[in-house]
Amino acid sequence: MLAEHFPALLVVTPLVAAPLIVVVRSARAGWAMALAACLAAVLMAAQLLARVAASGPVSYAIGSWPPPWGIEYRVDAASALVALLVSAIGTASVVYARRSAAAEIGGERLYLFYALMMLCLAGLLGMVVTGDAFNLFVFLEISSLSTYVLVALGRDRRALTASFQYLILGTVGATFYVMGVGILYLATGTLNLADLAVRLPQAADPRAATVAIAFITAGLGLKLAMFPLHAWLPGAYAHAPSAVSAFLAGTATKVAIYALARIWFSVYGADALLRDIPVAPVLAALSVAAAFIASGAAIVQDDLKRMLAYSSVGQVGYITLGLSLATEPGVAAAIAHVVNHGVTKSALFMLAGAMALRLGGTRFSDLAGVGRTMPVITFAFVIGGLSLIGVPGTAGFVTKWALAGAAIRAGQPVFAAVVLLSSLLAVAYIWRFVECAYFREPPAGAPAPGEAPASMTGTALALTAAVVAMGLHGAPVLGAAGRAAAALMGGAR
Amino acid sequence: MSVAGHFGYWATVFLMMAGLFIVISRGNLVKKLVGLSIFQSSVYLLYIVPGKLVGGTVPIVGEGFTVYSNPLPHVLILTAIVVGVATLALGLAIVVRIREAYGTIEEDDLLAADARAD
Amino acid sequence: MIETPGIAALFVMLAAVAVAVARQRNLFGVVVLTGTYSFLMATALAALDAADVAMTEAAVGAGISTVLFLGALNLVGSLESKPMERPWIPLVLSLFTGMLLVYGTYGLPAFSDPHAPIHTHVVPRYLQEGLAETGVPNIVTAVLASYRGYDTLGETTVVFTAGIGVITLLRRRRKKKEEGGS
Amino acid sequence: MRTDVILRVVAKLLIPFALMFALYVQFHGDFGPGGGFQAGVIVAAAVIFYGVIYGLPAARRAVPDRAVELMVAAGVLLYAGVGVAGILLGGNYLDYFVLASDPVHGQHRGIFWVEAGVAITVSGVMLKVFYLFAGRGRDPEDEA
Amino acid sequence: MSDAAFALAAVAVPFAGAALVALAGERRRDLREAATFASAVMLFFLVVALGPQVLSGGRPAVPLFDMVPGVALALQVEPLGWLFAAVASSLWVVSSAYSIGYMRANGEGRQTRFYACFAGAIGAAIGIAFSANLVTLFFFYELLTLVTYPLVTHHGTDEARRAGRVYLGILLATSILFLLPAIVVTWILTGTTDFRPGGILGGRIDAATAGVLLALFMFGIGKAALMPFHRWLPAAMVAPTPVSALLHAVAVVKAGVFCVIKVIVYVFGIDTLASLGGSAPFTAIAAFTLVAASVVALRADNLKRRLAYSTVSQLAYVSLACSLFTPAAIMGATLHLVAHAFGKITLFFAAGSIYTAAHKTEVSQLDGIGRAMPWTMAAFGVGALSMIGLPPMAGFVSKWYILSGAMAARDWVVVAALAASTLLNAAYFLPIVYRAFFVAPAPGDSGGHEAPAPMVLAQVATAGACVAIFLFPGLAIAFAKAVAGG
Repeated sequence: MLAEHFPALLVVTPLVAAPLIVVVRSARAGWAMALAACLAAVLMAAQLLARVAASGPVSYAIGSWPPPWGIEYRVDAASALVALLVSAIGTASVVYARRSAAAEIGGERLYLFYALMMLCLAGLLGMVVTGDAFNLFVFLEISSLSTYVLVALGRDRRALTASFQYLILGTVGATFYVMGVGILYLATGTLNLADLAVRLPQAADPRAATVAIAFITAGLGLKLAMFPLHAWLPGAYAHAPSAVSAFLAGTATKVAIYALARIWFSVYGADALLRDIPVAPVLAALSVAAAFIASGAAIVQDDLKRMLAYSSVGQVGYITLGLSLATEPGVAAAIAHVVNHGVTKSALFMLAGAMALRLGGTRFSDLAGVGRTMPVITFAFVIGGLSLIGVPGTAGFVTKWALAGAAIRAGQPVFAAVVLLSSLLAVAYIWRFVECAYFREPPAGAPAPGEAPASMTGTALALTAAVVAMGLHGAPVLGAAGRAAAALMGGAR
Repeated sequence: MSVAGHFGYWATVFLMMAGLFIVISRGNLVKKLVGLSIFQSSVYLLYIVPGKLVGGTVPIVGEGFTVYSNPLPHVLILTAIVVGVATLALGLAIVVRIREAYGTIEEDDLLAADARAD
Repeated sequence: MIETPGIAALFVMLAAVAVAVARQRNLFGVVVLTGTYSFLMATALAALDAADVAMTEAAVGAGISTVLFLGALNLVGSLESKPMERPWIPLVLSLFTGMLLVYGTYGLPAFSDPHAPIHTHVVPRYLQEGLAETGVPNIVTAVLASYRGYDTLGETTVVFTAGIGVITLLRRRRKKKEEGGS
Repeated sequence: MRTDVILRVVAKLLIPFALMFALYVQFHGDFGPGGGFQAGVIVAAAVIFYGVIYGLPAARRAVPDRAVELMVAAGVLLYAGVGVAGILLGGNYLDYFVLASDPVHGQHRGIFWVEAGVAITVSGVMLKVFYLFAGRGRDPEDEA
Repeated sequence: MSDAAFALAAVAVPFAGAALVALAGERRRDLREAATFASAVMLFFLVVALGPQVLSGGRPAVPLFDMVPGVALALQVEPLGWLFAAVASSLWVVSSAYSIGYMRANGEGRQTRFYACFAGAIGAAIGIAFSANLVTLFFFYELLTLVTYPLVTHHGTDEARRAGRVYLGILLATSILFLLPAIVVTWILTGTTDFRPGGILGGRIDAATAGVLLALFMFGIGKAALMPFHRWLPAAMVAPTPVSALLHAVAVVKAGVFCVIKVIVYVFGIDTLASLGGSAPFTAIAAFTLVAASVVALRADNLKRRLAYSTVSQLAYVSLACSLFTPAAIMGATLHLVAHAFGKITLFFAAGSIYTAAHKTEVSQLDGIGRAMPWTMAAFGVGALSMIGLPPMAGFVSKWYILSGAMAARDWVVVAALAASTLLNAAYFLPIVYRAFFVAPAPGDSGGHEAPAPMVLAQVATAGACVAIFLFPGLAIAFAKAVAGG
């Protein structure tokens, strides 16, 4: 019985957990409640994923008002998969945060940190399961506002400027999105995504639809750090508390990508994108630029977290490249990379955070010789790095395979070459870390060999193990991504 | 599709450009937030103006009225206004913290201070 | 009808105030102008039959925002120290976005077109059945709290998020060993 | 400002009216413009006014921080709780029809409570933000 | 245990050995080295046990995971793979003994990492040998690159780090840029990446595509060191000698030429390629590499560098043979894989012994060293003769088949290249042997003594194997026939 309400409860559980944590005012209880909410979300998302795989998309009318008059929650193979990813990474981040956040934030603000994490999770999950364009904006703002604060909680004062920059750009992006939705609404009279898909082709004038997709793409592009709208990301990821970086890297940009794909393919449809509106080629060009320029910028960073952040911009380029192919294999590869890269990057930020906790920072000068002082963490980091490169046996390979295959099948072998050529840049930046960690002497006064607290190391290693597992046995993720792509491209009509 | 029939959109466009221009061009963080508010407020008009029906009335159902202006944009914009003020409050709180941490709220000075720290 | 020119005049005033905001360098002056802007906006919204929105904009824009700005200026100082430099890139960017929007809105129905999709789809049910279905004559309230009540839950959560965000950002670390609830 | 007698007297007279007005806006929202958000703002404004005239510590005594923080959370919980009640009574989330035997009556009840939730959270947040901004830069002893 | 379980165990044993080595650690070095040796012996027996079954037509298969839909991570043993596995596993036993002697005698650091990575490299090599499809092969291929990287940079010096960059850069770049696209294209064209006798591309590919694809494969398999992607091999000479042995003889370059043969035989199919024609560019590149590398070797004074370029040239024999697309040449290529392994490891063992016992690294220092180190230099001589391809050494057998393949194809360019390189081989190897035995040591040169016993025994064993393969080539030829005959 209760399972019927999972689409709503998936979002409401963390949403309610946040005020409850504020009422309880205890970091310890807050942590426990956050963890419980996350686990509940994981279970619900998993159940939904299984359910939609078995019996097709689920529509849930909130308030029992039928769409398009009320707000519809709609779970299909795509949204369930992303929801599972988000809630799983949320769970891992909360487990990781117990020691990490205690060390970095500390004191009486700690329970608020957990409340904000729950709000962020609720916002992201809401964006994923909603079937309503404006409701998506509301939940986008919930996740964004909580993210700004979470970023600002970083220890360095630069966290504040990074947070402010993110706030400005994020709000500009969200406003662009609302403008785009407004134009769509004025052209069709509806906000429901499925209804939009039906009514948009009948709308009187294609100019409105063209401009609306441009605004929506730019708005969500800011959120997903599409090159060159990524300026906020490196600072935000580099200076946020480790648990926050890990959480955001695996979820925030990924959900924005999902939302973009949803509107592109479920509302507009691949045909319209390729035939009427020149938005796919633009995205492809930007993706190529991201893959090279951002990955290149990653090589010259002298802070590990900043390097990972630039790498994220480059990797997002692969995802948007997959979307820009506008074919089912391309979108499937993009979704698979959303999952695989989400897990990989979360693991890497967690490992970087574990290093920061013991070494006092993540600048390369702090990390010299870390291979000897923290052998397990460092080794796991190298594994994660190999996944960024796309070495077989890691999750990154599986998606690179799918992406290259999709590009060739779409008659765009150049894009396959881009994917592969730019992964050499990943070799360069990962190897910079390897040489620093293994070939440089630890600085004088470096801590004695030893690892980070078990809850941090354990979570990070669990995610790293997942990276390897998804690399060796990649078919489940690719299969789910294939179903997700099918749902995105044909489901809503 | 007369030009005059689109004046409401022009208001939106102008306010949006003005807001965006202030956000991007001004270095003072408070001024940026002011620009952001104007930028966001342009959306109000984008939604509300087309909802107006000349000769219509406020969408409160009552005897003697038959033409009502469209209530749905009102609902949406109520939400947008609240989101705007929430963002503003957060933004100002961050500005206060930045001022305490750096002693300035001018973007150039902040960048210079961060560059020195590197 | 007298309505349309009046609304247009309000728009012109709004635009003028926006320009003044951009040019004013004393931040207190900016805040006063912003208050004026919100007041004009509220008036325009009222003229557009958006009574609820007008009321909210007046309370939020002219009231809360002004208080927030003044409170913040009290803490951060009130003079914008630098004049504008190199405004060309922002100008080009804004103009480009603006022109894109103008292009797009030419595909949209004209002002007050009763056959526009927004007046013929979805909304008729609210206006015709709203009172019967919810018992609330103010259709804005009916849609806000019931048909799209979930948006409003989200909106409340946004406010909540901002609230605890500000608490998190501005709460000072308690010195010494003060114990107790507050 | 705190010494100005006229202001103090005016404030004492005005604040109850402001609160009355807030209640009117809250409950008249079904029939005229207004609702939980506006009412919450007016309540907060009344207390803020009190604080401006009588000083922040006085406002804090009248409406203590702990209570404000509880309000911040309670409104959301109330709103979300109405939704959960819909599920418990056999409907969907935020389904008001099931809240009473008569569907329209249930709608009324649901709208009443969610508007109350909005008002509580909004007034709590506005007050809290005011306290924090106004208290910033003063003696940290009276900080929350 | 079924044969499939044997195959799985063969891949697993080295990795288990690596784990044991890591667990034993620096403190319990006897236990650590015992673990290395025990896993080597165990692997050898597992591979040997698989032999009869494979020769009689059995193809034990082990599907593991679905790496990507339709492509499983899977193992399958066929004759070529078995032969490579047999070479690698038997040489691991010998080189374990040699390594223990070398590492202890030279007081090398980080020995735990060395043994663990060495074992890991063997595991990856066995994985390559037993791969059932291109994706599995690619997985183990990259794993081999990564796991040998710490071995190349073993000394941790700036020079080692630079060499490591070159090593990793070239091998990863070629594999990602050329090999992976080649595999993806194959998959798209055929819907499978499985190795099948007769190839999977037959009938699905035109001559132009086949040419491009073949180029992608040939250059993508950077471990085969076809010019211009050969630089990693000389660069890697900074590593300790057992590592060089591993790179040149046991695993790495062998994996490269193995992959070339495997792709030609089981992905393209000899018949398909022969019918499509257009092999001339590859023949030319291989022939050029063959001769050019020999010339460089001739001019190198550093012994290991000379050996390294000799390897580049010898690998080109295999590529050259493969590019002929005739069964006899493929047999020759297969046999050369075996012959070169035993010959080259003998040479490197000898070079390492000279370094350990006399601390000499340059050819010009070797005058008269044969008097102090007779066993070592005798083994070196045997290895050198095998490299040149003279009887009674293993190298003769393989060169014979390659030559007859070239004759059968009437490819006189190849014949000429083979002849030229044989002369060049003789020109750069024989002077070393001559110096060692017939030139008087430089005055003041103490002459030295033999290297530690395990090292001497190891090189004598491999030298013996060179002769033994010539004397009893039946087994190797039987397997090679199974490869070439399909």
